[in-house]
Amino acid sequence: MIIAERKPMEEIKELVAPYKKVLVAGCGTCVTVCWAGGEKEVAILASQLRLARSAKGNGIVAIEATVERQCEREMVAEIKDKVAEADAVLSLACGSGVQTMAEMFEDKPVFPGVNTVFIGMPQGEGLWIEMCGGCGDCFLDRTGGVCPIVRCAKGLLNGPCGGTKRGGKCEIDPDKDCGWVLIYRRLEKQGRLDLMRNYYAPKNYRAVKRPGKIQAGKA
Amino acid sequence: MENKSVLVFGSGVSGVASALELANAGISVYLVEKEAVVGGHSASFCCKATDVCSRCSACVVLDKIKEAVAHPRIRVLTYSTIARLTGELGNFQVGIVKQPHHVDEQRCIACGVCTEVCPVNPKAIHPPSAEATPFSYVLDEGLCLRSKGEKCDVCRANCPTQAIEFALKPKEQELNVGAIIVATGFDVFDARMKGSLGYGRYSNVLTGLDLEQVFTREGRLRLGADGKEPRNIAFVQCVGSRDEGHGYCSQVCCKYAMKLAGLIKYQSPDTRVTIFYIDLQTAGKGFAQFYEKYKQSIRFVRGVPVEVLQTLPGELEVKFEDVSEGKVCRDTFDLVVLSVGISPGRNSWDLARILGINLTDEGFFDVRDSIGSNETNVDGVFVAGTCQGPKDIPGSISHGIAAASKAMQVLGQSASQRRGKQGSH
Amino acid sequence: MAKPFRETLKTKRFVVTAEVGPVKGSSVSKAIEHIELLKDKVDALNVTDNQSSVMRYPSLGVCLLIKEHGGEPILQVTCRDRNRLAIQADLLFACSRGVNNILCLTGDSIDVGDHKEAKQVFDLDSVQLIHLVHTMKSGKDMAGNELDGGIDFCIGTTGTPSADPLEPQLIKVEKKLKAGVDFIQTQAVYELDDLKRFVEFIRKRDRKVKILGGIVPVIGAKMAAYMNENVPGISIPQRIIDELSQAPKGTGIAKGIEIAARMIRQMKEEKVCDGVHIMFIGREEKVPEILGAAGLL
Amino acid sequence: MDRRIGVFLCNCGGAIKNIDFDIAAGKAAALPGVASVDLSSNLCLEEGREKMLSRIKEEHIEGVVVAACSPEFQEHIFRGVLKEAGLNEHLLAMANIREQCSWAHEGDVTEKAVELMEMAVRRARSLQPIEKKELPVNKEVLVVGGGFSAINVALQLSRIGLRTTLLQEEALLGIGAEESERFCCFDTDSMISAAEIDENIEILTSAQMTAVEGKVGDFRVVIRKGVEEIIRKYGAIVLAIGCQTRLASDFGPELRTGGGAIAGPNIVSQEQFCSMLVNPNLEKEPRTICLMFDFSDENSRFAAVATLNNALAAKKKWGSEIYVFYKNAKVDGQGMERLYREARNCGVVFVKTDASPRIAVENGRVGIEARDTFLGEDISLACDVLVAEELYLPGEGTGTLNLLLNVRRDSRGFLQDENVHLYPVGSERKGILFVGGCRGDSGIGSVLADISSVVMSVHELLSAGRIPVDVEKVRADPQKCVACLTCIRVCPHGAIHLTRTDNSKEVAGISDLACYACGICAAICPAKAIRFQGHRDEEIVTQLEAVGKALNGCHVAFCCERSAYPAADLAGRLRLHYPENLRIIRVPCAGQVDVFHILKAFEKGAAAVLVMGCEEGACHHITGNTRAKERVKYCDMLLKEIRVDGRRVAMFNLSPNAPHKFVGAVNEMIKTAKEPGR
Repeated sequence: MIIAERKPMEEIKELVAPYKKVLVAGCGTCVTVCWAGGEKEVAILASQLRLARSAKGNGIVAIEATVERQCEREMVAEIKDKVAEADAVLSLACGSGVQTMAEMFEDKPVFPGVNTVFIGMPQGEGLWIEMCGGCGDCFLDRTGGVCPIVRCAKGLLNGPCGGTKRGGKCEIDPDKDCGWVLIYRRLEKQGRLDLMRNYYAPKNYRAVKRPGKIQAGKA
Repeated sequence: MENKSVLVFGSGVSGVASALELANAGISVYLVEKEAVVGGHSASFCCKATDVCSRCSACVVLDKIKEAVAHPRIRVLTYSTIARLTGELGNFQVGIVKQPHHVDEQRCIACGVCTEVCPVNPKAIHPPSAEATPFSYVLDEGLCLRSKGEKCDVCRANCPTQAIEFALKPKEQELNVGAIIVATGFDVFDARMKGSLGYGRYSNVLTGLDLEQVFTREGRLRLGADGKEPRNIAFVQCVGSRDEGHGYCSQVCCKYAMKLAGLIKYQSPDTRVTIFYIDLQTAGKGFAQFYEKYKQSIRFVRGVPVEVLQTLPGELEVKFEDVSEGKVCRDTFDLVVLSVGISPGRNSWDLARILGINLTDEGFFDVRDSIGSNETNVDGVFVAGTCQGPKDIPGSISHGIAAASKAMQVLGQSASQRRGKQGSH
Repeated sequence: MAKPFRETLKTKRFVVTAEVGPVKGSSVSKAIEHIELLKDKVDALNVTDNQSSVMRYPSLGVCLLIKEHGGEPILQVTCRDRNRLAIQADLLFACSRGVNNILCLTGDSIDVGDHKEAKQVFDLDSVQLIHLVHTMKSGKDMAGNELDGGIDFCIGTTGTPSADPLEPQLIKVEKKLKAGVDFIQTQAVYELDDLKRFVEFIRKRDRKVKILGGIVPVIGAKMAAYMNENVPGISIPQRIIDELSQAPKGTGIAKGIEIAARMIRQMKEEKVCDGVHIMFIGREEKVPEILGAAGLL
Repeated sequence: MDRRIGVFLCNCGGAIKNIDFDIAAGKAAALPGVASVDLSSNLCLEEGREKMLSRIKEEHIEGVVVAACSPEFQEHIFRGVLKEAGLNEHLLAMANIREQCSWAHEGDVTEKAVELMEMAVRRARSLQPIEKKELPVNKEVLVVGGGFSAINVALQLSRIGLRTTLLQEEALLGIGAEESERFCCFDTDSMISAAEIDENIEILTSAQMTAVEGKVGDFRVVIRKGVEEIIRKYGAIVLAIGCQTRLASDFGPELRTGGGAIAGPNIVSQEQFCSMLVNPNLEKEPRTICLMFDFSDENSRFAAVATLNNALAAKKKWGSEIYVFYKNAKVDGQGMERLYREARNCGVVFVKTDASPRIAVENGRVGIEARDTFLGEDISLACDVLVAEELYLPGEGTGTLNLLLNVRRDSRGFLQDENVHLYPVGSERKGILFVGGCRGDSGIGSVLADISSVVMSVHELLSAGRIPVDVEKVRADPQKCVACLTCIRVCPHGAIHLTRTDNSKEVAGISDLACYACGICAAICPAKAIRFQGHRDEEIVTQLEAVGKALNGCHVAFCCERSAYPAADLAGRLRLHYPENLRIIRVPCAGQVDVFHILKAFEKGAAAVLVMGCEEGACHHITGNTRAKERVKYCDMLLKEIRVDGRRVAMFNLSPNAPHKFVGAVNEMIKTAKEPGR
């Protein structure tokens, strides 16, 4: 799932500063699940904008709408009337949602209200961790299903750096697990530590040629 | 028709707990209370939370009372006592005497008109305490002009709901019930009996219960007309517990004293608090953390004071033997709180006679089988709460529920047995 | 001229290297001062590569200065700032200018440095880097193209005896050994037992590789606590922090030096390892004091 | 929808003098949707209610507003009137114009009363009916444990006709029962055999629970017995796994051999001492015995009970010289002081000492040194047997069980959170109950009461075979639910599970049986998919629309109905005054207050918003108040980042009997908050 987090308020305020009517557009899929851009966040942000602007004597009409998937043209089309009403759109969807919106309403300024941060998994209530970097060359078969590319702070392929501390925490953040310790423990549990002893040659970092594009095989 | 209703005598927290459980289980309950209000002692206890709940359970009592009085299967009879008992398990006839009182709690809407129009001062008719349930006005006969032979009728005439009545006699009624739960609670030990501790002589010697009420009334430890806050306080444990006349620990005093002390320290951290004790009772769920938190900021002295004397106005000298130091010491305080214990109810003896149940040497109701059970020597008569022995609020609630459980079980059995008997005839 | 480090490693002597941290700026006089001070007192000077992810004068630049002043440089190469193209190019250059020793490192994370928003590269990791050096030695680049003139380095790498947990770290060290290294210098060691365990592990797998114990003197209890929190790969035991905090005010440096010297002496006397590597960045001028106290002058 | 609203105003016998009821009635009549306004002076009395009933019928009223005293007291009565009139009882909104208006302020408060009525009218217009229904429940009970409390619960449940399964990990029933036998004179053997022949009791030994799904009335339990896996269904689960004892850590390793056993015959555990006491073939009776308690754990009653009983028994049996070392005599249990006195009278010597005694084994005897607090002297003696201090700890399986069942433990690791509202035997999940030593060592008297409490609770839940519920009072709209699992993770009562809709989409399913209607889930749902009838966004926002219209600036307090709301009522009764421009919105739990509701209040002109819930650690929904606190903190951050200076949001914790705290909090907030521009 795609994880995002709301942009700093200062930035958002500046983005919409010139506009009187702004559509705050949420997305009902990934960003709802990660508490960044679902209907609740739309309501909160819209409310905040109204409060901020009325305090400045520069009222704003914040229209609220949430579509099921903002990266689908057909679904975005459902709110086209609300878009038409607005001077600008503040999208709380991931980057692809924002771009879908922008592409469909070319004459409207569409701004991102969130930063799309990673592909991740919930680790508890309100807590998500990065799981996948979309590198196009999956390595998980060799690491017991723990991705060293994103779960190691340095993306190392041949084992941990020297910074592992406090029973397996990363050198950059005592709250984060060292990815390679996770890999070690998983492989140890499975009796497959040999995989970790193998040498892995430098990775193909160009497995996805930017801009990425794939065509599914015809059914 | 089987008689499935149960009479619960005493509406303190254990009685209320019994009544609620029975009612929730589909059994009709008469909740009989000799006083004007439901709830007993614990209904007037203050909240002792500091930055966190100190688990005194005072709020639980209010919850239960609220639920009970609103329960469709519970009939509350205030000002009432048991006068007679005949019959047997499954079919008791209980004679209830309702003492005359002048404000009908069913009709009083607490509008306050009566107090407004009452010509005497202080007013002879006044609101009950704020947390009272039912919230019905109270006429103080001693102050009322009618007690002086005058024919005042102002409040009755002005009452918008005709709730006031003067010419009242005790009313007697007979209730037919299947079982009886006695939950008459305790009396607070009368601290005047320990004359040397100065209670009743000095205005700044209070009991723990007095202190509870100060907090309930004021929200803070404010004393006297000027609302002064004491700065140096002593708590004296085991007043009316674990002594010659009381061969038991009251179980609640160490905890309420420490919790009140904690509350005082929380509200005014500079106030000094000393607790004089014999043995600290710190066992019990949820208390360990509290004790850990306050054991540094409260001064604990092993040894119970023998004498409290006023040296200067407002200043009390406490003479005690500090056991750990092995010497007699004196210290001065501006407030001494006596942690009075739980004594058997004054009326227990009479009630025991009426119901035919036994008392222990200490004067609590005796039970069969084992420590802490509910069954008395009379089938179908159960005891709940502190009338059986000292208990804290959760303990009283649990004991009350247990009594309900036992009553329900025997009612079910006696009904099926009777059915069985009828079948064999 | 200094003895080539590779030759030094072949002797049975207790090897001593010291770290030289490049300056922030283009003025190299201070670096030259340090080089002059140390070049004859130690077997090689080890030059950090944007150490702690703080941008500085390049490692390669200082290595050339060392060469110019008659010292023996060890070029540190991290994987953090350069992709495989840049690293290969640098190696060619270093080799052509007579820098013959290389220390292959992963590199600290960007997050600990002074350019926290920079893109960190890590196109290669340290094991791959060692393999790369061997590949280029054979006359080919990574893509398999022929080189007009290959490279030859005495190769070193690092290991962390105090990593917690240690096992994954040891697996990595094993991979480095397999890739082929001439020496291993450890991260700062404060517990001799940690080092012994580490050396024993290596010796079981490689009898020839030289092991240099890492020495980072700590000069105060506060600094120790700070390092424990913030410096990757370092964990200073409470025992040493206590010792430091008991030192009278103003004697912190002396105490730190004393502790470091004691450690070195122990390593040497108990033959725990083949030498030491002293990292006293920012206080390079104090290194001779340590050497003196440790009896290495 | 235009619902005909009937407004019933009551002047409480004419005693509410600071409201002009004619003006109030007139303004109420002009409110949209209001079909009739009636003024009464005794609405809560029978005659008042009868009049209300006939007016509802006459005027074809579809929603009712009562503006009178606090809903805390009379709401259920008025709901009854609606029911009698054939209306859904939930279509009632109350305006508390007595306790929280007339009595709380001085001077004329007509304007405020009108505003409170408008809030209520708006709410009444948007309320939706809630149906009642009875849901069937499984009547069988699973009792986990095979000791004294477990067997007793099973026997008592059998007596009221409920079938139980006794599930025990040990191979034999009654292990752990000796524990109680040791302190009291229960006949455990007959108890066990009674259980064995009871046809309502199924006994599964050497078995353990490995998975639990479902909710009260319908738990699905996976039991493993050997290699066999049994799947069973139960209506309720009772945990009675007891506690375990360990020697205090003071008994250092030099005195212990492997596995915690004691070196030599000199130092024994209470259990070993017990078997010495009952051993008819004991080689040599110990002449001097020392026992100790209350050093390593000062929170244990069981330790005191065991020590005193055993000391007394040994004195009586062998006449030995007996010394008991202790810090504080834990006598706050039934019969404990008597036991303590009896032991003393029999000649057991009690040595009170503040520090743990020093112990050394020499020449086959145990030496003990301690400072006697009373004598002020160091004493030193040697004994034949030392009974080591024991600690009472959570039973072995506690950690697994609490995870398996999704219930909390207390700060010492025993089952059951320390929240007083769960006492005596409840958990935060309906249908899961705790009894006996697994709750903590409370003493045998209370264990007995707790056993009966459990039986009563189970009876109330299951005996009827069905439980009345409010149908879908809280419901996740399957169309809007994105199955993010947030609600499932936050529900303090374990009432929400993933379920499949008819078209097989996975969504959150809220069990009407297990739900306590606290609203914590509704407040956090990122998709706004959870609708909590009576507290939906619409119902709250519409009330906020009316706030502060008549007055110059206002403040909103979201008050938990379990604490702050009754505290506000009490403040009214005590005539403790606070500013008139406070508007109270009654919520079921502080955890129901949504960030969005708070922001909305500010949008509608509030300068201060107070969220008021129970004291920390005393939330009826366990985490509601701490969540509220977090949310308020978040909200404060949201306000700060848009720099609307002066407006303030804060969380307050108080109990229902803390009116002074309520007034203090309100005054403090209102003093410091100001709306910009006013």
